Order: sequence, then C-alpha cells, then structure tokens
Amino acid sequence: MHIVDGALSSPVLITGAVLTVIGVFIGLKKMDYDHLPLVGVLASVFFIASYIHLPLGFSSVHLIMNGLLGILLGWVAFPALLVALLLQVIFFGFGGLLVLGVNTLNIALPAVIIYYLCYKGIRHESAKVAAIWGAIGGAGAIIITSLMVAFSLALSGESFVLAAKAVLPAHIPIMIIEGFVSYAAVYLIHTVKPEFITKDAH
Amino acid sequence: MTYSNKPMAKVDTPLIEINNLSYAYPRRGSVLKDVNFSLYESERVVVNGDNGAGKTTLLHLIVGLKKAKQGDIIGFGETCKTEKEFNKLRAKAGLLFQDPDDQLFCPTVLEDVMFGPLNLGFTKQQAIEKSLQTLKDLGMQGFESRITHQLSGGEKRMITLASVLVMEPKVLILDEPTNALDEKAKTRLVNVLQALPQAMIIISHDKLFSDKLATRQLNLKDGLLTEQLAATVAVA
Amino acid sequence: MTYSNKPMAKVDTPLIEINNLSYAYPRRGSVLKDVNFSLYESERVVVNGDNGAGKTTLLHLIVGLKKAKQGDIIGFGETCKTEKEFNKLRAKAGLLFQDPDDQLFCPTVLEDVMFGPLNLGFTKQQAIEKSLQTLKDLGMQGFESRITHQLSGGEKRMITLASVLVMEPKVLILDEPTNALDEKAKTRLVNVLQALPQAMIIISHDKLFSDKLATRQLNLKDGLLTEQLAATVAVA
Amino acid sequence: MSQGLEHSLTSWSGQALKHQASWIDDIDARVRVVCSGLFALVVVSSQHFVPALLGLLCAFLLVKSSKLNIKRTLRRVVAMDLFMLMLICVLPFTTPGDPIFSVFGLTASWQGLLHALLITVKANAVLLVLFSLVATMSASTLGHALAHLKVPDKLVHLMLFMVRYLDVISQEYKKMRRAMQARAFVLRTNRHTWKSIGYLFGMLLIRSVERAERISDAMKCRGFCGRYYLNDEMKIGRVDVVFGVAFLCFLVLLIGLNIDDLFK
Ligand SMILES: Nc1ncnc2c1ncn2[C@@H]1O[C@H](COP(=O)(O)OP(=O)(O)OP(=O)(O)O)[C@@H](O)[C@H]1O
Ligand SMILES: Nc1ncnc2c1ncn2[C@@H]1O[C@H](COP(=O)(O)OP(=O)(O)OP(=O)(O)O)[C@@H](O)[C@H]1O
Ligand SMILES: [Mg+2]
Ligand SMILES: [Mg+2]
Repeated sequence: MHIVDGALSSPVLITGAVLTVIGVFIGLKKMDYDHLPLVGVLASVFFIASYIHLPLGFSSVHLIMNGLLGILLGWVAFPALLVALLLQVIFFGFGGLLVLGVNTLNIALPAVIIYYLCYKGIRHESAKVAAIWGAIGGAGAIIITSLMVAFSLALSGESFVLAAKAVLPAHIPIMIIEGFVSYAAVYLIHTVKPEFITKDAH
Repeated sequence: MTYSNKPMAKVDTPLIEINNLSYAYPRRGSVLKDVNFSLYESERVVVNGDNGAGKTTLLHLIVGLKKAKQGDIIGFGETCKTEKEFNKLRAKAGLLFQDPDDQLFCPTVLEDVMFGPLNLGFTKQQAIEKSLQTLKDLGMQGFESRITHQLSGGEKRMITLASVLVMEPKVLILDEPTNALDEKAKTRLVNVLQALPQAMIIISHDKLFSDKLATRQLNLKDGLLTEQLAATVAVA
Repeated sequence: MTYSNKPMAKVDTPLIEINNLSYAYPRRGSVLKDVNFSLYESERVVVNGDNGAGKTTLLHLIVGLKKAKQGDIIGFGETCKTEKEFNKLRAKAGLLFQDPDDQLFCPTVLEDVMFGPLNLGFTKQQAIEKSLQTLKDLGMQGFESRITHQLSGGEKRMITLASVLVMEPKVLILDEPTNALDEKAKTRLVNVLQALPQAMIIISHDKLFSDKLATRQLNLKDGLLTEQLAATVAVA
Repeated sequence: MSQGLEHSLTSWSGQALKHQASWIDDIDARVRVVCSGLFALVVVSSQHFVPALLGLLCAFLLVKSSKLNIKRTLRRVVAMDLFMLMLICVLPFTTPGDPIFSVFGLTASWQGLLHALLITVKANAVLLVLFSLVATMSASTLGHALAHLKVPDKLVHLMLFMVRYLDVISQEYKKMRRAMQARAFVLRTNRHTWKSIGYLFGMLLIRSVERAERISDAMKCRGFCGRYYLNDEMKIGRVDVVFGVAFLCFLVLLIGLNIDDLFK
C-alpha cells in the first residue's frame, strides 16, 4: 500500500503533493480548534488499526480502515492521514518522504469520496442497513485506493504497468476483510452509541 | 449448576502448578522472583498484595497472556510453553479482568457471552443456548439484549463472570472482582462465587470479601509469593 | 504556599452554593434530585457514594460542564447560568478529573501547567514563572521538561494538581484523586492536600484517605445528598 | 511473524528510536528536519548511480554517528526491502533493453535491473537519513520543530494530540485484545474473526470519542478559549551552522554530479 521513495516519476509526485496540500487545506479549514482532541484521538485509533494484522492463508494483512475514517471525518481525513503517514515514515520506515503526498492522496481521497457516497446510508435508522453501508464504504475505499495506487505506478512509466496490474487482484482479499470488519464496527457503533454517527464529527 | 462436575483423575495432582516463575518488565526491573504455587481442586486461593506488587502480572502469566522468561507453568498436567498450549489452557482456566470495560466489546450482552463458546467451536445455536442458561444461572435472565456499554458497574461484572463461566472452565481466576462495586453488588457476587464448584484464584484488596471466600491466603510482596500466616480461613 | 490568601469579605457567605439542583440523563432517568449544598471557606467536604451514584455528574454540574435543567449554582456570590459566567467560575474552582490522562494533553509538563495561566491572560514569561513556582511548591521541580505521557500514575496525578493550582483557584474539586495510586503516592498526596489552604470538595472511595482529609462528609444516594451521620471528622 | 510485527508497533508511544547519546542529538531539530528534507529531494531526483550511492554512503555514516541501535534500524529497513525485492523481480522483465537471460519467453533486461537497484538505493538512503536525523528526536520535539518551520498550527497540534493519545489508546487496545485472547480467541481467516475484530475496533472508537469529550471538558476547565500554545525556544548555535553548511555543501556536490554530462 505504501509506495516507496524513488519509484514514481516527478510529475506524479508533484501532482500528488499539490492535491494533498489542497485536501489538507480544505480539511484544516473545516476543523475547528475545538475538534482537535476528537480528530487527534480518532487519528490515533486509525494509526493503531494499521498495527492490527489479520491472518490470510499463510500470510497476513493489516487493516487500513480509511473508509470508516472518511465516514467519520470527511475532509478532515486529509490532515489526519497526513500526520499519521508522516509519523509512520519517520519512525517506522513505511513508505517514503517525497511520496508522502501521493501516499496521503491515495488513502485520503477515497476516504472523502466514501464520505459523500455513504453519508446518507450510514445514518439510516436500522443498524443493519447502516452497517451494510459501512461495509460498502470499507470495501469501496480499498478498491478506490488500490486503483489509485495502480494509476500512480502506471503513470510513472511503461515498466510499472505490470506491477500496477498486479495491485488490484492483490487487494481483493483485503477488500473483503475490510468490508466485514467495517460492517461489524458500524453495527456496533450504531447499537451502542448511535449519536456518534448521526451527529456530524465536524 | 452444571459446571465441571466430572471428577478429576486424582485429587492430589494440582490443577495449576507454577515452578520458579520469574518476570521483569523492560524498564521497570524484576516484578516476580522465583514464584512457586499450586492450585488444587476446590480450593479458593486469595492473593493479597499492594498496588503494583505484580498480582495482575502473575495472573496474566498463568494464562500465557505474557510469556515468562523463566519458569514453568503446568496446567492440568501439561507444561505450557507455546501459544497453542496456552490456548488450550485458557479454555479451562477462565480469567476475569480487573476492569470489566476491557472485557466487554460486543454490542449486546448475549453476543458477548457467546463469544467464548464460538471460539471453542460450538455452533451458533449451541452457543446461544449455553449463554442463556449461564445468564439464568447467575440470575441475569432478561439481560441478553441489553447493550453492554450502558450497564452499571455491578451488572458489567456479572456479565463478564457469565462470559467466563459459559466456557465451563475448571478454574476461575478473578482479578479484583469487587473493584468499583458497591456493597449490594459485592454481597451478590460473594453468594454467587460461594455457590460455584470451581477452584479459584482471587485477587482482592477487600479484606472482608476475601475472608469470606478464601480457603487459603497468599501474600505477594517484593516479587515473592508467601503463605499468609495469620490467615483467617473460611469454611470451604 | 501562596494561594488565595486574600480573606473573603464575609466568612459566612458560602463559596459555592447549590440550590434544588436536579439532573437526568436522556435514557437513564434521574441521577440527581433536588440537591442542596454549600461549601464554606477552608472546609474540606468529602462526598461518598456508590458507583454510578452521580458524584462525577454533580461535580461537572458545579463547574458547568453539564447544564442542569433545574436548580441554581451560585459561585462566589454570583448565580451562574451562561457559559461565560461558568467560565469565570471555572477559573476560581479548579476541577481535578477522575483520569489524569484526560487532563494532561500537552506534550511536556511545563506546557501543560502553563496552559491555564496563558488562557487567563498572563504573558508567556509570567506563565512560565508561575508554573515553575507551583511545581516547586508541590515538590515536582525538575519535571518541567518531562514528557507527560511517560510519567507514572502518581506523577501524573501531581502534575494535574499543579496545573489546577497554578490558576490559583479558591476552591479545589477533586474527583477520586487516589484512583490507581499506590500507598506511597497516596500518603504524599494527603500531605500536599492537607497543607493547601483552599476549600475542597473531594470524591473518594478510599475510607482512610477521606477520613484523613474531611472536615465534613456527605453521602450521595438515590439522587439525594445527605449529611453523613456517623461522620468521623478530622481536625481541620 | 504477523504477531511479532504487531507487538513491535503497538509499543511505540512517540519516543525517539532507541539510540545512545551522540553529537547529532545536540543539533537543532529544525536543522535536522530541513537537512533530511533536502537530502530526500536531491537523492530521489538523482538520475545516476554515483550520487545515489554517495547519498547512501552518507546515510550509513549518519546512522553510525547517531549511534542508533543497528539491529532495530535494519529490521525496519528490511521490512521495506522485502517490497523492493518484488520490484527487482518484476522490473527487469518489463523494461526493454539488453537481455541478461530469459525464462518462459520473458526476457530480463540490464536496464530494468539497474532501474530497480537505483530505486532500492534511493529509498534506503532516504529512510536511513530520516532515521538518524529525525527519528532520533521524540515525536513531540519533531512537532515543535515543525511549528517553528511554519507548518500550520492546527497540523502541528493535531500531531501532538495524536502522539499524546497513541499510547493511551494502544494500551486500551492491548487490554481488550488480551481479554479476547483469554477467552480462547485465535485470529483465523474466517468471519467470526473479522466480526470480532470489527467489534473491537468499533468499541475502541467509542471509548476514544468519549475520551475526547472528557479532554475537551478538561480544557474548558482551564479556561480554554480557542488557542493553543507551544513553549520552547529553539536557538541556532555554532554546531548547527557548521553541520548545516557542511550538509548543504554535500548536497550541492550531489547535484553537481547529476548535472555533469560525465555519465551520459
Ligand atoms: N507494560 C508494563 N511496562 C512496564 N511496567 C509495567 C507494565 N505493566 C505493569 N507494570 C508495572 O509492573 C508492576 C506490577 O503491575 P501489576 O499490574 O501486576 O500490579 P498489581 O499488583 O496488579 O497492582 P494493582 O493492585 O494496582 O492492580 C507495577 O509496578 C507496574 O507499574
Ligand atoms: N453520558 C451519559 N449518558 C447516560 N448515562 C450516563 C452518562 N454518564 C453517566 N451516566 C450514568 O449516570 C450515572 C452517574 O454517573 P457518574 O459518573 O456521575 O457516577 P459516579 O458516582 O461518578 O460513579 P463512579 O464512582 O463510578 O465514578 C451512572 O449510572 C452512569 O451510568
Ligand atoms: Mg492489578
Ligand atoms: Mg465518577
């Protein structure tokens, strides 16, 4: 999921960085100082989500959960994910510094798209229906993310096209898992604390 | 009640045995030093100790949630080393956590109680039946569709107890079960625990509570586990 | 120590007065019913009550973090209704939260302690001086550049106390300050609190702790706040 | 292996990577951040092996002098290099050029192999410099440095909040995870596992939101009125200037090597 430094071409890097800056700018505009604790705490939960490794056959995958983050935070997902990814690069070596823009865009833009797609559905009064929208959001975010990763690779040169083609099928199991996990998470939130979803986080 | 009424092969083999167990936290230094301990059938052992003495650590070591650098844990006759062995042990030794909130993660009570049986491989239908029965045995019928997060402290404690008992453990391990309970809930818990047939290891800061339950009292201090001398022993 | 040594105009006007306060949570029903209470200068009032009795709720109502549907809160002679009025009250009535982690949100100790004075309008230089002085008064000098989340439980508690005291409140409101403290840290806290001149409202489950500090004990039960009859009163 | 990964990550709580005190710790945080940023820019845009390899060499020297725990540092880099290995396997076959060998009708090219190696060198160089210059300070120092570098205030405070509560929340996560384990829960590839993890995650979210409410309350109690403050003075000293200038000279050298037509 994290692309490393050196692989992508400069136009892709620059486009990614510019779009991320715009996204972060919109996110920061939408975020009051009063919401900082909430956003900070939620961002940490998603940071921790990426620690959770689930077994998949002989290997394992970690959760991304950007769909759910998008549903909860909307545009604020951009700054939240930028900070999370920055910390992951510096202290864990996941990804790279110059591709930070592209990586953030690839994860945060799907989150925002999902926010608009599932905004209504997630607020449905039936927990089951809301959870299905949660699952769609969770799985959908992964599809969009993997498409975007594939595009960033393919646009960087002929030689990456094969790698780009491999990205999509590699993400299908992750997509399924995230769908189920998001379903359960939304179902739980909806039963236990519905006001958390129904009232806007920002 | 119906828990574990099959007799053990021999009464004098300990259910759980700990030999020369030592443990240290990375930055804090040694917490347990060379601890030895055996739990026999139908005993209720209370472990006393100050805050931070390492009681919780000891319990977590017993069920393998932390791995000791030194020492053996023998559960039901088998030495446990690997995660797989400990997992088998955990099905027979139910641990009640210090903070009920940490243990309840499902939306409704029934789902939470079902979680254990499902892990043990029961079908959904069986798990539901078992759970309802256990709730009933504890006098918590009618709670199954309540939302865990909205229960009171005492109710949460009873539900965590149910979610451990439903797995029909041979040993119950309770980490400060009376924590944050009021008097009424405490009395209720004592009555429930006294009626259970399982052997127990109990941590409690509450003198009255432990005196009512204990058949043997131990003391954990400076990393050493010693028999408490002035033990007041209840009728087993 | 140097806190609030200006004498009040009259000793018999209560610092904080609560009249006919009632509160109910949406789904849970009534938690407080018609509570009356006054706090006078240099009193240390301990409020006892079971879990879920509504003690924390009461404290949050006093400083206006929750708004009562019914009843008056009169702080330092002025009835508080609006957020602005409560904001003024909060500067004079320092609340210590049940969980220190909720209260220490700045990266370093000094920044955390400075947070209050800066909000009160002091300059950065003054805020630093005040904070260092307060830390020194509490025997926590040398902690200013430590990182808050790497402190131990007892240290966290002392720093939250410092961050409240630095605002020079006239009243201290403590929500289970001994929670999760070991004996040594508790003794230290008792000594510090006994030396402070402020009036206090304290919630504590710890009988020994409250007996050492209380000049008056109240009991919160079924939403009613009553004088505890068999109160053991320490020397004020 | 997944268990090991999970463990090593959840124990991070904003502290610096494990290392012994070194002269790098004395350098101003801003200088370190800016230097590593520029380094990444120069090395990643290098077209040739010579500047990239020089960069990697420089990175090794910095890792050595920052006295990082070598074993742990390597473990982090290796995790990334596993990904690179895949690239090295794929790129030679997809890049046209002089053939090395061919299997199943696919031909591996020298150009592809070199390209893959160049990417590997660059990525490793950038990471190692980040580890030695930036990760040797704690995350809150990094936040302060970013604030001084005019990164938007909200972003900096967001990062500080996040670092502050990562540890608290990961403790909660670990406790709940242990409680599940104690009830004989084993991670498997099935729906029961995914549902349980979903519940765990949802519960974690709810507890965190409730905590955020309490934090907001605590801030109100201390007269919060919409402003955050940071306190620390950062001063540029002689060491900082010397290091900064030396590092810049090195970067200029790398740029020069790139412009030079020598390799064409
Ligand atoms: N993850 C950890 N890392 C470092 N030290 C720890 C960790 N967990 C616990 N400790 C320390 O180990 C000691 C023993 O902790 P433990 O929780 O076992 O005590 P306890 O006897 O259960 O106390 P309590 O009565 O408060 O529950 C304590 O001093 C604690 O600070
Ligand atoms: N946000 C809320 N929504 C609904 N009910 C709540 C809420 N917060 C608290 N309660 C309920 O109100 C009651 C009083 O809670 P409160 O936290 O004031 O109790 P407490 O006396 O402080 O208990 P403890 O000793 O556990 O701290 C409890 O039964 C609790 O379940
Ligand atoms: Mg304990
Ligand atoms: Mg309370």
